[in-house]
Amino acid sequence: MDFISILSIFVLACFVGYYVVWSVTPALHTPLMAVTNAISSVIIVGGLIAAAAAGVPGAKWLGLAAVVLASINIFGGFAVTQRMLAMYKKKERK
Amino acid sequence: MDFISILSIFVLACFVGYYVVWSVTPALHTPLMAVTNAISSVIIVGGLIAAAAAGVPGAKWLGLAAVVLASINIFGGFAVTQRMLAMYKKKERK
Amino acid sequence: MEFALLLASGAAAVPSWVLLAYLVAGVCFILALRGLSSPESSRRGNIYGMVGMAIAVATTLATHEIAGIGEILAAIGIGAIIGLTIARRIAMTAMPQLVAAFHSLVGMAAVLVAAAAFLNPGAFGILDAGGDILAVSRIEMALGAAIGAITFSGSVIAFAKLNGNMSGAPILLPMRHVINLGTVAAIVVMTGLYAMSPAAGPGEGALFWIICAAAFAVGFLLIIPIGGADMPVVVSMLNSYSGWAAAAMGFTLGNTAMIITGALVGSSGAILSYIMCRAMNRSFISVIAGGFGQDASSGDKGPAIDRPYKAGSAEDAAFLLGQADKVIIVPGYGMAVAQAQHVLKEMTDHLKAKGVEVKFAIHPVAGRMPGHMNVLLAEANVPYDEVFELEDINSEFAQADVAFVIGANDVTNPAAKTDKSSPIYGMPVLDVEKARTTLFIKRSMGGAGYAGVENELFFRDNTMMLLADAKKMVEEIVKALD
Amino acid sequence: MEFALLLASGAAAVPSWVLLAYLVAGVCFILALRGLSSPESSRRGNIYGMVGMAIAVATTLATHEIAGIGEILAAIGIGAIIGLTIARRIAMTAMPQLVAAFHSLVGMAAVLVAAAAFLNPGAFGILDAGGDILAVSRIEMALGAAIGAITFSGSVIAFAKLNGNMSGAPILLPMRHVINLGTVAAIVVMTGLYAMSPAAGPGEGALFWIICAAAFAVGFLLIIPIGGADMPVVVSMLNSYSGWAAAAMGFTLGNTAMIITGALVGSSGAILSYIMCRAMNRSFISVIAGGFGQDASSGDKGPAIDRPYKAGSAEDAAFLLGQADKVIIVPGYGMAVAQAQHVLKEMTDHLKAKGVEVKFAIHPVAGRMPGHMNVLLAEANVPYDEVFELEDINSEFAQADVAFVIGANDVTNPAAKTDKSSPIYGMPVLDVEKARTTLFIKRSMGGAGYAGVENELFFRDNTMMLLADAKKMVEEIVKALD
Ligand SMILES: NC(=O)c1ccc[n+]([C@@H]2O[C@H](COP(=O)([O-])OP(=O)(O)OC[C@H]3O[C@@H](n4cnc5c(N)ncnc54)[C@H](OP(=O)(O)O)[C@@H]3O)[C@@H](O)[C@H]2O)c1
Ligand SMILES: NC(=O)c1ccc[n+]([C@@H]2O[C@H](COP(=O)([O-])OP(=O)(O)OC[C@H]3O[C@@H](n4cnc5c(N)ncnc54)[C@H](OP(=O)(O)O)[C@@H]3O)[C@@H](O)[C@H]2O)c1
Repeated sequence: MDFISILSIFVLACFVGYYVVWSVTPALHTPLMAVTNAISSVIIVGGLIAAAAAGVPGAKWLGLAAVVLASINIFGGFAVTQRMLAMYKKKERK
Repeated sequence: MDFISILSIFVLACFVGYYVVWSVTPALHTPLMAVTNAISSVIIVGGLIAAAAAGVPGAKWLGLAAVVLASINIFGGFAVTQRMLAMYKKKERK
Repeated sequence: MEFALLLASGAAAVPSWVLLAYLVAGVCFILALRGLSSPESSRRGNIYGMVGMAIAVATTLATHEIAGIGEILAAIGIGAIIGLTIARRIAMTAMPQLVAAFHSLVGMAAVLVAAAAFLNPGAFGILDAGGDILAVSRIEMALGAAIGAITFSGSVIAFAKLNGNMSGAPILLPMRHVINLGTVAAIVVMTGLYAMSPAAGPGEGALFWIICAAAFAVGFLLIIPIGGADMPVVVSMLNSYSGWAAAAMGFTLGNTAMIITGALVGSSGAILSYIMCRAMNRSFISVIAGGFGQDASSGDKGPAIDRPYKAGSAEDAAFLLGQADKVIIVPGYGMAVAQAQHVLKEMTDHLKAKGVEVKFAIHPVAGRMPGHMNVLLAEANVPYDEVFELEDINSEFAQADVAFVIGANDVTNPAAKTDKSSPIYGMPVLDVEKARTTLFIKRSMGGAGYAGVENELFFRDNTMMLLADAKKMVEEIVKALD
Repeated sequence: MEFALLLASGAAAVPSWVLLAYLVAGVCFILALRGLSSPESSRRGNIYGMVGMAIAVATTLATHEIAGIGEILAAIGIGAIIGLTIARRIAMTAMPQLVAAFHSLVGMAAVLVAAAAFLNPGAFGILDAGGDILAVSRIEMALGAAIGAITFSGSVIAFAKLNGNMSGAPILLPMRHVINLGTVAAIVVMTGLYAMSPAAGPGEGALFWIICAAAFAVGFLLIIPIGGADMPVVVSMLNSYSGWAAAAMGFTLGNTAMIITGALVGSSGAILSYIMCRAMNRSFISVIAGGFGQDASSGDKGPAIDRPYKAGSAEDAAFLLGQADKVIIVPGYGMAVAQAQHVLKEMTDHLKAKGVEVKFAIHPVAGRMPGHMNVLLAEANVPYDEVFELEDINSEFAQADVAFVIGANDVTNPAAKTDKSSPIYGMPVLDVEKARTTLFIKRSMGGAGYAGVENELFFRDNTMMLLADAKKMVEEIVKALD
C-alpha cells in the first residue's frame, strides 16, 4: 500500500473511532476500557513477525517476549470484558 | 491506488456515512437532501476528464454536457442549501 | 497475484499530492454533512462542502491536459447561472420537486460520464495492454450508466408527480412486477456479457447502449406505479443509488473523493428512506412495490361526510386561542400547499404578545419530505428552538389548552394507535386529542390525507373544524385577534 | 514523485488476500466497539473483537516464514494462561488497577516490538536499497518505542497508586515542569537526529536506546505528581497514546488492522479523558500538570468536624426507607471500597417487596473510573434498566422520599452549583438535597471526597448521616427491614 492510501485509511478510521466511541453508552465505559486494551494488543502482529524471523536471536527473543505480554492482554482483556458484559442484565419480566 | 486500498477506504467511508447521517438533526433533513445532491455531483470530475481529452469529439461533447448538468446541481444545490440554512434562527434573547 | 493485478486500477502513476487533494475533498464532504448535526454548525458545514468541491474540480483540471479550457469554463458557467437562478427563485414549498429535479440531473450526468468513458476509454486510463477496456472497468461503467439512467428517468417521473405535471395516482400496469424484474435481470445479464465479450472496442459495444436504454425504461416503469405521496421515499432511494453509482465510478478512477462522497450519499439516501418508512410503519418493499396512496388533493370522497361535526369560524378560533395558556401548533402538508407559514408566524406573534405559550410539534413525516415543515417554519422566521420533534413534545398535549392542527391529517389520526385494520396502524402519531380543544384547519370534510383514511377526530366533541384554505383561515384568525 | 517513493512502505509485494484479511480484522474491531452502544449487542460485539484478533494473528502467521512455531505457540500459551487466570480471579472493584496493569503490558510490548524491529529490520521490510533502515521507519520506530515506554512506566505508577502500593498523594518535584518538558524535547530532537544519522545500522544506534530510556523516565516523572484519583484520566490518556503508537506501527508495516485499531483506541482514550474532565469541570491541562487531589481515604481532616449534624442508626434508616414511596440510590467510590454492592442489591429487593419504587442514579465520574458503578451494580445483578444517568434522573429527586447516598460525596456536593470559589464549581452534580430526606453513608464526618472539599449537605436539616462502613451499615439496614 502506498502512503496516501494508508493515510486515507487512517483519516477515515479516526472519524469512525470518534463516532463509534461517542455512541458507546456510559454504562459500558468500563468494558470499553477493557476491550480497547485487548484490541490494542494487535501489535502482537509485530511481535510475531520478529519471533518468526530466523537470524537475529536478540530480535527473536524480544519478539517472543512481546508475544507473551500481548497475549496476556488479549486473553485477559477479552475474557474480563466478557465476564463484565455477562453481568449486564435487564429486569426479568414477570 | 490498489484495489484493496480503495476497498478499505470505501468500507470505512460507509461507516463514516452511517454515523454522520444518523447524527444529522431531523429538522435539517431537507437541507441534507439538498446538500447530498450537490456533493454527489462530484462526478463532474469524470465529465471534466472527458471534456479535457482531445481526440474523440463524441466523448468530449458528452463530457461537456455532463459538466453543465453537474454544475447546475453543484451551484444550485449549495446555493439552495445555503439559502435554507440561513433561515434557521434561534429565538433572539431579549 | 493475478487477481490483484486484474483489479488494480489503470492509473497507477498519479502523484501523491493529487491523491491527497482528493482525500481532503472527501474529508470536506464529511464535514459538510457533519455540520448538519445542529443548525449553528450547519452553515460552516456548507462552506466545507463548497471548498471540497472546489478542490476536487481544481485538482482534476490541474492534472489533465486540457484541449480546450474555454469550453469547459463555459460549461461550468452555464451550469452556474442556471443553478444559481433556480436556487434563488425556487419557493421553499417546492423543495420536494426541486430535489427530485436535481437528482435527475445527477443521474443524467452519470450516464453521460459513463458513455464518454466508453467512447474514449484512454482518457480515463481504463485500457488494458491490448487496448481493450478492462473487464472490471466495463462492469463499473455499465453499472454506473444503468444506475444513472434509472435515477434519471425515475426522478423525472417523481418530479412530474410532485410538481403536479402528472397525476399522483399510481399507474398500475398489468404484470408490472414481472416486467420490472425481467428488465433488471436482463440488465445484469447484459452487463456480464459485456464484461466478458472479447473485443468490444468503441465500435462493437452495442450492448452498452442497450443496457442504458433498458435502464431508462426500468426507471420509468419502476416509478409510475408508486403513488405521489410515496415519492419522497423513492427520491431518497434514488439518491442512495446515485451515491453508490458515484462510488463505483470512484473505483474506476481510483478517486478517493468520489468514493467517500458515494458512501456518504448512499448512506444518506438509505437512512432517510428507512426513517420515512419507519415513521409511516410501512416496509420499504411495500413502498417500492407501489400501488399505495391516492391523490391527497383530490377532495370530496370518503363515506362519512354526513356524520355530525362541530364547525367553527375564525372568530371562534381566535377566541379559544386568545384564552389559552398553552397552544401547540401541528402543521402538515396542507400548510405547505396553502403557503400559510408566514401568516401562521404572524398569528403566533399575536398570541405570544397576549402571553400565550406557543410551541410547534413536527411529525417525522409531516408534509412531503423529511424536514419539510422545519424548513417552511424556518422560512417564516419561527425560531428552531420553539419547534419540537414528536418524541419531545407528545407528552405535552395533555397540558395544552389548544392543539392547532393546520393542514395535517394522517399524522394526528388515532386509528394508528387503536385500529389494527387501518393501513396506518402502528405509525406513531401526535396525540392532539389529549389537548382540551383541538382545532382542525382543512378545506373540506371529504378530503382525506395522503393515506386516504378517515380521521375519527373530526367528529369528536372537543374538536372544532375550521373549513377553509389554511392561509385564508389563519389570516382571518389574525384579524380577529387584533 | 520522490516524496511519494520515500514514503512508500517497503512491503509492496503483499498479496491481496492478506490486505483484505487485515481489513476484515479492522472492521471486526470497529464492530466490537459498536456493540457497546447497548448491553444487548455488547456480547456479540466482544465476539467480533475476538474473531478480529484471531484473523490478524492467523494471517500474520500464515504469511511469514516461521523459524520455530513451537516457541511462538508456547509464548501465546503462557500469555493465555496468565491472562485468563487474571481475568477469572480479579475482583470487579479492582477494575481500575487491572486496566492500568494491562496498559503497562501494551506499552511494554510496543517497546519490545520496536526494539526487535531495530535489531532485525530486514524481517519487518523496512530496509532501503543500501541496507539501512528507512528514515520514515526510523521515526515511526523511535516514536512507537517512546510512546510505548511512557505508557509502560506511567501505567505502572498509575497501577501502584490505584492499587494502594503507593500513596495516592501527588509527589511534587521542584522544577518538574521544566524537567519534563526538557526530557520530551530531548526525545524529539534525538528522534530527528536518529532519523537523519547516515549509517545507523544495528550496531551504531545508541541513540535509539537512549530515546527508550528517556521515555521510560518521562512516563515516571509525568505521573508521580498526579494525585491518585486523577489516575483514571491519566490511564485513559495513556490508552489514547498507546493507540496512536499502534497506528504509527501500522504505518510502518502497512497494516490496516493496526491503523484502524490505533485510531479506535486513540479516539476512545481521548474521548474518555475528555468526558471525565468535563464531568469534573476541570481542564485536561490542569489534570496533567498534577498536584490536585488528596488521598481520598486518608480520613479525619477538614475543619468543621464540630458543626452539628443529625446522626442516625440503621434502624432509623430502615424505617425511613420502608415508609417511602420512591427511593433513589446514589452510589459512589465508598461503595466500591466497601464492596457493598451485593448487600445493597439485597436491600433494594427488600424494599421492592414492600412496594417501594427504587432507582439508581449514577454520576458520570462516580467511583474511580468511567462506568465503574455500573459494572459493580451489574455484578450484583441490578438490572441495567433501573440504573440511570445523571441527566435522565436528576429531575426526579424532587419527587423522591429518600435519596440514599452510599459512599458518594463530591458528586452530590451543592457547592458545585453555588460556590464559585470551590474547586469543583461548575461540575454537574446530583440534586440529592431535593429529596424529602437524604441519607449519607460514610465512615466519618472528617473524611472528605476525592476533591477534598467540605460537603455542606451533611449539616442540613433533612440530612441524616449514617456513619459506618458502607457494607456493615447496609447489612444492618437489611436486618432491620426484615
Ligand atoms: N414527509 C415525508 O417525508 C413523507 C414521505 C412519504 C409519505 N408521507 C406521508 O404524507 C402524509 C403526511 O401527513 P400530513 O398530516 O402532513 O398530511 P396529510 O395527511 O396528507 O393531510 C393533508 C391535509 O391537508 C389538507 N389540505 C390540503 N391542502 C390544504 C389547504 N390549501 N388548506 C388547508 N388544508 C389543506 C387536506 O385536507 P383537504 O383536502 O380537506 O383540505 C388534508 O387533510 C403522511 O401520511 C405520510 O405518511 C410523508
Ligand atoms: N469515576 C471517574 O472516572 C473519576 C475519574 C477521575 C476522578 N474522579 C473523582 O472521583 C470522585 C468520585 O466521587 P464520589 O462521590 O464517587 O466519591 P468521593 O467524592 O471520592 O467520596 C467517597 C466517599 O466515600 C466514603 N467512603 C470511603 N470508603 C468508605 C467505606 N468503606 N464505607 C463507607 N463510605 C466510604 C468517603 O468518606 P469516609 O472516608 O468518611 O468514609 C467519601 O466521602 C469525584 O470527585 C471525581 O471527580 C472520578
